[in-house]
Amino acid sequence: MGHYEQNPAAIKALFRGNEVHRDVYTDQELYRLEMKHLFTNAWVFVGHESQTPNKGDYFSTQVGDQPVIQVRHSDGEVHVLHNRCPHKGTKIVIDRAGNTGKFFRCPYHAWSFKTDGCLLAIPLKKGYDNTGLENTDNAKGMRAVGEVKNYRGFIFCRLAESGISFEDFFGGSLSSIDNMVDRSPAGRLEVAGPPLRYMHHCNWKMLVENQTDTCHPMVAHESSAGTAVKLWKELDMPEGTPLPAAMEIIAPFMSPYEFFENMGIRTWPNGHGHTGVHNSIHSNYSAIPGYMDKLVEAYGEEKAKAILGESRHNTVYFPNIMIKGPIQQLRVFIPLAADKTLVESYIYRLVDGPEELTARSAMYNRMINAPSSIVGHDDLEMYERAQEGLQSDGLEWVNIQRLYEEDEDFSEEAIENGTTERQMRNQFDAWVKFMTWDMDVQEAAE
Amino acid sequence: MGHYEQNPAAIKALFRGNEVHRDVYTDQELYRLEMKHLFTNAWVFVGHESQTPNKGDYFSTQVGDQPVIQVRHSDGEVHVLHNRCPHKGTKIVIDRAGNTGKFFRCPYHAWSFKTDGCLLAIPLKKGYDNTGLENTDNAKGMRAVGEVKNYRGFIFCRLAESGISFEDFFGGSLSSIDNMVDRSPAGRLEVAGPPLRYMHHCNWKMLVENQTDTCHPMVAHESSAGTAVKLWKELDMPEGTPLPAAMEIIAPFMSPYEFFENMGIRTWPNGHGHTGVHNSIHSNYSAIPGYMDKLVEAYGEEKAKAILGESRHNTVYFPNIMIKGPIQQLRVFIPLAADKTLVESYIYRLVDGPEELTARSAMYNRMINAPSSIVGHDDLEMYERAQEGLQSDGLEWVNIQRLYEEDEDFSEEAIENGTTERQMRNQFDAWVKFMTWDMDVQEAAE
Amino acid sequence: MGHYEQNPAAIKALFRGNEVHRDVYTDQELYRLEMKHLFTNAWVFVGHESQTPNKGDYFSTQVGDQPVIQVRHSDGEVHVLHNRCPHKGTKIVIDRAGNTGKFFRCPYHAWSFKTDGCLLAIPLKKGYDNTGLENTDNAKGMRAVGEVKNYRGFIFCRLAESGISFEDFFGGSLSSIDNMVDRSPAGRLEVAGPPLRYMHHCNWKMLVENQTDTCHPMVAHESSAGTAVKLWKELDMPEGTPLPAAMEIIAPFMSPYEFFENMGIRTWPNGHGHTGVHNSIHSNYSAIPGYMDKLVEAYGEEKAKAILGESRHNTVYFPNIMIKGPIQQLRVFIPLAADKTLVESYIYRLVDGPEELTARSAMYNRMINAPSSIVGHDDLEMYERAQEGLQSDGLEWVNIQRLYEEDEDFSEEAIENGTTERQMRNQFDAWVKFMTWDMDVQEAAE
Amino acid sequence: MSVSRDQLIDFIYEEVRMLDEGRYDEWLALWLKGGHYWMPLDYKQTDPINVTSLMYEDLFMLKLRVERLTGARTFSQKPKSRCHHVIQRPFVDEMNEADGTFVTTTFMHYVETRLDEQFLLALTARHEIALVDGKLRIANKRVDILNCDAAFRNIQLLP
Amino acid sequence: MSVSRDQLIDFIYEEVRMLDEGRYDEWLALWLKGGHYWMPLDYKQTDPINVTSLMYEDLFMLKLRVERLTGARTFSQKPKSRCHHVIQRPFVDEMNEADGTFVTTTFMHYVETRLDEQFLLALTARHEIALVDGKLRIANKRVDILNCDAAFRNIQLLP
Amino acid sequence: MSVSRDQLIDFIYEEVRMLDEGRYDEWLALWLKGGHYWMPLDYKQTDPINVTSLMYEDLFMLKLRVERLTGARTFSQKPKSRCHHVIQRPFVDEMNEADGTFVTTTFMHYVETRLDEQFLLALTARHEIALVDGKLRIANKRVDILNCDAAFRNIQLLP
Ligand code: FES
Ligand code: FES
Ligand code: FES
Ligand SMILES: [Fe+3]
Ligand SMILES: [Fe+3]
Ligand SMILES: [Fe+3]
Repeated sequence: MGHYEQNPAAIKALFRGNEVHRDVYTDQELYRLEMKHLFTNAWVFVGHESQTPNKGDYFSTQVGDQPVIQVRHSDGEVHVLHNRCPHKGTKIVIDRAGNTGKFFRCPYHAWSFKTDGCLLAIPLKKGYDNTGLENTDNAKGMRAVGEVKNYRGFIFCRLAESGISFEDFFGGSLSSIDNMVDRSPAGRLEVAGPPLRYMHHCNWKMLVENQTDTCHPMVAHESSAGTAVKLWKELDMPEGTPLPAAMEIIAPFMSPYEFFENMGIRTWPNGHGHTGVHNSIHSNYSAIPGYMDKLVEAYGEEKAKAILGESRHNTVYFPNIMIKGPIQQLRVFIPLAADKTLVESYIYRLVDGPEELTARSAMYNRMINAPSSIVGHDDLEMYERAQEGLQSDGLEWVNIQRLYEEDEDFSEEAIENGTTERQMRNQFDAWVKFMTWDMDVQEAAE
Repeated sequence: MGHYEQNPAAIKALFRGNEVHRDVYTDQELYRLEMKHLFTNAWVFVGHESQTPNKGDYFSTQVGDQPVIQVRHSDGEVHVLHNRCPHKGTKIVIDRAGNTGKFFRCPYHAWSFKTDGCLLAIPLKKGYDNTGLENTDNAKGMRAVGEVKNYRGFIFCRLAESGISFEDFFGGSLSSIDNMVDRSPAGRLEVAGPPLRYMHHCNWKMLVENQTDTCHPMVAHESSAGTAVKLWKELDMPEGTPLPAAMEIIAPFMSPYEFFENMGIRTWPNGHGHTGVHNSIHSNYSAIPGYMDKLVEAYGEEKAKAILGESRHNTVYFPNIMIKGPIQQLRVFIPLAADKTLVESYIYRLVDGPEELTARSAMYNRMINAPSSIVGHDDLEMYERAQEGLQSDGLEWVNIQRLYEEDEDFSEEAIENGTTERQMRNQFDAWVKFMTWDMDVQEAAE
Repeated sequence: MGHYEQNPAAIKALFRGNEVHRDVYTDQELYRLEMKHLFTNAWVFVGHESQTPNKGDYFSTQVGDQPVIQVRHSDGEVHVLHNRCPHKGTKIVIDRAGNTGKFFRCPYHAWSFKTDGCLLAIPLKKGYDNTGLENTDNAKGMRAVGEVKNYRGFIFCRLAESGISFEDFFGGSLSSIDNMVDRSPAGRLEVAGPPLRYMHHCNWKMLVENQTDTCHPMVAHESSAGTAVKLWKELDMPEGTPLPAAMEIIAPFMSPYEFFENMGIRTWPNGHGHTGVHNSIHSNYSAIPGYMDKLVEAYGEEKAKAILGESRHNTVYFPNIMIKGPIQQLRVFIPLAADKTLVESYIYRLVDGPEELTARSAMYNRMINAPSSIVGHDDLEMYERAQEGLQSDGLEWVNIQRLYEEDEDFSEEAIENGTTERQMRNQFDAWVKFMTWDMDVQEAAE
Repeated sequence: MSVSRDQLIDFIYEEVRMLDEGRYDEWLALWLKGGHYWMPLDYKQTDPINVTSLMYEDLFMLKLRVERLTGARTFSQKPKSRCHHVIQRPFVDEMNEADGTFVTTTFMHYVETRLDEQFLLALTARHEIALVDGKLRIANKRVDILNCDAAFRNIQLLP
Repeated sequence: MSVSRDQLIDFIYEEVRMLDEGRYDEWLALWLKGGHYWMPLDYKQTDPINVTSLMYEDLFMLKLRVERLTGARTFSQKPKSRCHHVIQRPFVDEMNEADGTFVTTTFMHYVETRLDEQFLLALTARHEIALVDGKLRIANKRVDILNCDAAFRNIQLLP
Repeated sequence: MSVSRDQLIDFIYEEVRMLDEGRYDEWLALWLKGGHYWMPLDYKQTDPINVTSLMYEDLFMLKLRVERLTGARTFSQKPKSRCHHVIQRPFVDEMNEADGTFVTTTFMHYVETRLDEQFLLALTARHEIALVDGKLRIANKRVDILNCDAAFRNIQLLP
């Protein structure tokens, strides 16, 4: 494979429908192009509004490799600003969260900015008289990202000034967020504590693909889930003893292939999709007394039943997050390099919902997604072994062909057997689309 | 921005007079070109002769990214040699300083060299009879740098065989070194102990620019200097209690903008310049009893007064050192990568001067420039935040426009308001000049 | 020096017969090309068959930068497979050694493979019906390397599908392996314990060249060997006291130049060669009672004498191993980067030989080649000083001219004075040959 | 029967040694039913239940964790990890002779290694100890990692 | 009143704990006026005055250092650093019962962390302790960093 | 004359201090003839003779090692390395009053530095100690590095 910059043809050649070239996981130039094109033209998750509930509250994070600040402006709206002082580039804040009051103040020379980024003041301003500062972008203040959308509390942004709209980008996939939020009788979520932060020495896409990889749990997680089932058996509890919460969570990982086949997988255009169309490993969690009543009260019986009727497993929002509606979890796969990915796993509280559900989410999060999780250990092991194995020139193509069909059309929503790798193919279809989104344009321009 | 090798036009385009493109701080290719062109064609500081007082004394350091040895040759002169054995490249010495006696001896195969680099002997020399070794550069010994200048004890060198002369390069800026050395009644300085070694994950130019950045102390250092002033007030000492030395040093950092405006800034051609033309934060240090008398004795009253009349703050010698005459300090900003800079901070003793001044220099050095300094902490914080912030594509230009004027002419010495960023612009004018110094030539040659 | 990819002329220009350009040691692009061309087209050492004695035994290592598995197949033969799952690239095993039973099973989705790499089974195989999986290389299983040769227990492989034959590549140099193995009355060796693993921040070729660098021991190792001799003298033992084993090993490092000149050096085509043609630092080890008798018994007197008559010092098998016949040691110089090399030092037991010889090998290994060895310390010091020194632009060529002659012909075996650097030149002759082996071809193809 | 400060200190030294030497059965036997091994995710975290922790495990989960380490298909433990503690002398913060409960605080370093990788964690462990049938037992154990909110790769054994 | 070896040892353990738990007022209260916290720059440095040190601070400077840590505009401490010591049992090198002065030497590791970065320093601390009004106090403290002449980034808290 | 647990523990603290302070003559004087300093290459290695170790040195080799450090042409020690231990309180595993032999186990961290580089090793040291002429002496010392099978660069002083 040659070099990819300004070479859409070479990028398109990396995905052949049934397989993908290993360079997409190992090539650092492709990583940089992902940041410059894919993460600039797609809608990317920033944070949850409950992380910045009050005016002046900020939360610093990154979109792709771009440092940004999510901040609650004086008008009550959530804004997303580039975390870069227009004077000499100093990051305005680096703590993960805080409250900046009515304005940001750069610590280096005290230029200050309203919480929407507009320049507020420059000390000894007269030093710029007749210098033409007013004609520079620097004088405009902290630049905002291209576009921001607050969808039911979840903040997304598009870095590019113009491009695809939020609605066109996500389309029907928003139903998963809806279901997660609807599980709150108040129709609102609140973040519950800080996220787990789990470092992986592998490419970010391996983690995203794993979210709909239904053929690995019973294999990769046999040592944790399988041993749990065995130990529980050995305890030989009396008939009908209710499973402890931990067992409710971990036991389903050992479900047979048939179970996962029947779960079903749905794909949406632009790389989104989810497992657990019909049921999932989250389907059989014990009910929390009184919760259903609250929902009925809030939504009426039919809708309440419909809400809990859904037990979608993992919904991937392309490019780099996954949510679990039934346990109000969101995981962000932050790309740091071709071979380095930081995973942050958040949980949310159902406003007016039972605290028992928050406790379940917290237990799930630490049991399955912590750096100290006996389940996570084997996932990381697989990713990092693959990152190293892909260095092999013995075979340069990664196979994503399970239940593959000729000329698959990803522009239409589809529901398939729960073990298909179609969603991985769907992601690469979108990957090519947004990687080359403005390349052709730029090419033409030259 | 494209690629810069052999592309003088692209390099010139990085500096627009009032702003500079962030690539100069973040691009690793530009770093390599700085080493190959700027640090090769400019005169760069090596060390002080008192670090190698006796014949055979050596001091190993680097000029740009080139490992060199400063050594006192048998003729009493200080030589600067490439630290590279002509046989197989082994570094001849790697300890920071020592005495090698009459000759260097490579530890690998014992080739030996006079302290001016000339080949002295090769064991079992007959093994090279009729091999043509004598026709190779290797047989010449350890190569010396292009040119060396010992200016009043300070050793500078130009790596390139030919180029601008020492006098043309520094011109009037040498007056700052003169003033620092003249403060010794004997007209000589001696290094006082080893330097502080402070690692910064930022570009070297950020540190150099900071040396004449007079709008940051009262902001960035409020937590140290401001708190010091507050605590001292709280002690509520009787009227006229003399400030302790520590307060004399730190309190002036909180001076108002007017103070820094009135200090004045002077720029010289080729990127040199200094703050504190009329007075500075060093102006009000208490006098040391008997010191003035000694100076008068040595220089006569008029010159003595003139010497102490100067209280220049920071003098930048482009590309990468700064000196403080009034406290005999020199700081080297050693570029290790586009985003990595090692700062070494030396202090000097005034030969025949009062030891109290050495103590003051030592106190200043540890209070302000140590990795454990509460002042240094905030400077490093700014630099490293900027290095990260410049990754932002939201704004690609760094502003250096304070008191900027159209068509500034840096070929003439100038004195301006102490808060101007002209000296930063002066540095980039010189940066372009020496970055492209031999590119055009080479281009032509092709 | 420009860029080297697909540029055989530039690569040939790096070696001038009497000197070599420093880029061969410092340039990361050249490192990658070494992996892609040199280590792909040459025969490279993998391991010893005794590391995988039983069916299903495996040993994971790397050939160049390619992860491979040495495994004993059910047919009793040793196979070498790419350590890469054909599904998604997961490394099949990462522990250094083990037994996999009758088949390998990938831990991610349980694809399984016979121990010769052939695909055995895929869970839920029907998911691939009519997908065309059977037409992909992935469906073939774990790919084997191009060719494997088990020479008297030592496993070598060529990654490339076709190319030079084992016999043509090694030719007469195999006599050194023969002599090492013949020292076992049974004509067999067995690995004795795990290897030393010693990390060097230098280029791998520096270590290979050092193996026949006979002008460095008395210089670089004076502090260890010289001090040992001195301390032993000071003990002032009675006349004729036998040297302790440690002294037998270390004292000869201080032998005079004449000794090494008379040792002699032999070179073979394709970069192989050895020191100690006539005698060596291993010649005067004390005899082990009864050992000679066993050899006579096994081989007859004449051959037995001939076997022990040889005391070859270091035999280099190009590109990256060295063996010492008299003490059954093998060292692999594993290239990890242009400036990073891992050295693994193995020792072997003589089947049916005296355990005293194994003890001697173990003592030699830890005394001379351990990270904690006082001899190794000075070697690593030289390599790493050279890696840094070669950054100097003062002189770009490394000299390998000792006893050089015009128009040397490396296609013929030759024996010369033991201090010649001819073997280093021989290595670079082969380096150019295999670096450009398929470049020209590819070039033509374009 | 009364318990001395030194006995409590020795108890901690012994407990940690069991972990480093992989004597997990002995170690599990030190625990009282109902005890939890808590490793907070947040600095000075107070709630183990309704926000995420790195670990908050009862005896069943601890047994599972230990049992898994020796499994034939425990892929992340092929090859196995090793761990090592260096602990400062424990502080005995509370001694309630009456009800035989005690609290100690121990500053320690934990090193875990696998293949060519090794990492170090700076830990502060708080042990709740109880005297039961004349034996000292672990009622609860809280292990705070100094940089608990930093990003970690796998932490596979017991810090 | 006499002071035992164990009391001196306990004193050091307690002093270090104050630093790790940020109990700076208590810690400052341990110091005698005129005392200096000295962190040499050079290996086996003998002169704290006329050559550079990393730190050589009297009580005023130590107060300033501590006060600054909590300031609203202490940018290098937004977010805050944390530190942690693991110390080997102190050696009591001198016990001058007569004038109530004592010297201890303590080998220790210091870990400081902020955001995702953490570093470790190998330290040897020499305490000059005096018994004043029945209380042990710090007369002087010298902290030698093993690689004191190496290049460091910020060292923000008290090793 | 009998030996107490505390005397054995103090003996180990003192021995390690000698290494860090470079008091090699004193240190060598602690050794009994015939003793070996063994640093295994393999995890739980049992044979020091017929497989490779990192070190297995008698007094002659140890003297050589120490003597070399001060040589004028010891290039890998120009400049010199420095080392530093932080050890956990030793465990006294065996006390054979009768024949005056003792065994201790000590968990420790070893830091070695040179120029701007520094590394840390997690060690477990096993001392065989004998009481000879009323003095405690080292009969044998085994030092296991936690990641003994990892790739190391130079380890130049005595862990
Ligand atoms: S860099 Fe932000 S105000 Fe100057
Ligand atoms: S490398 Fe210096 S003498 Fe050979
Ligand atoms: S990656 Fe190996 S079976 Fe899927
Ligand atoms: Fe998984
Ligand atoms: Fe500053
Ligand atoms: Fe050698």
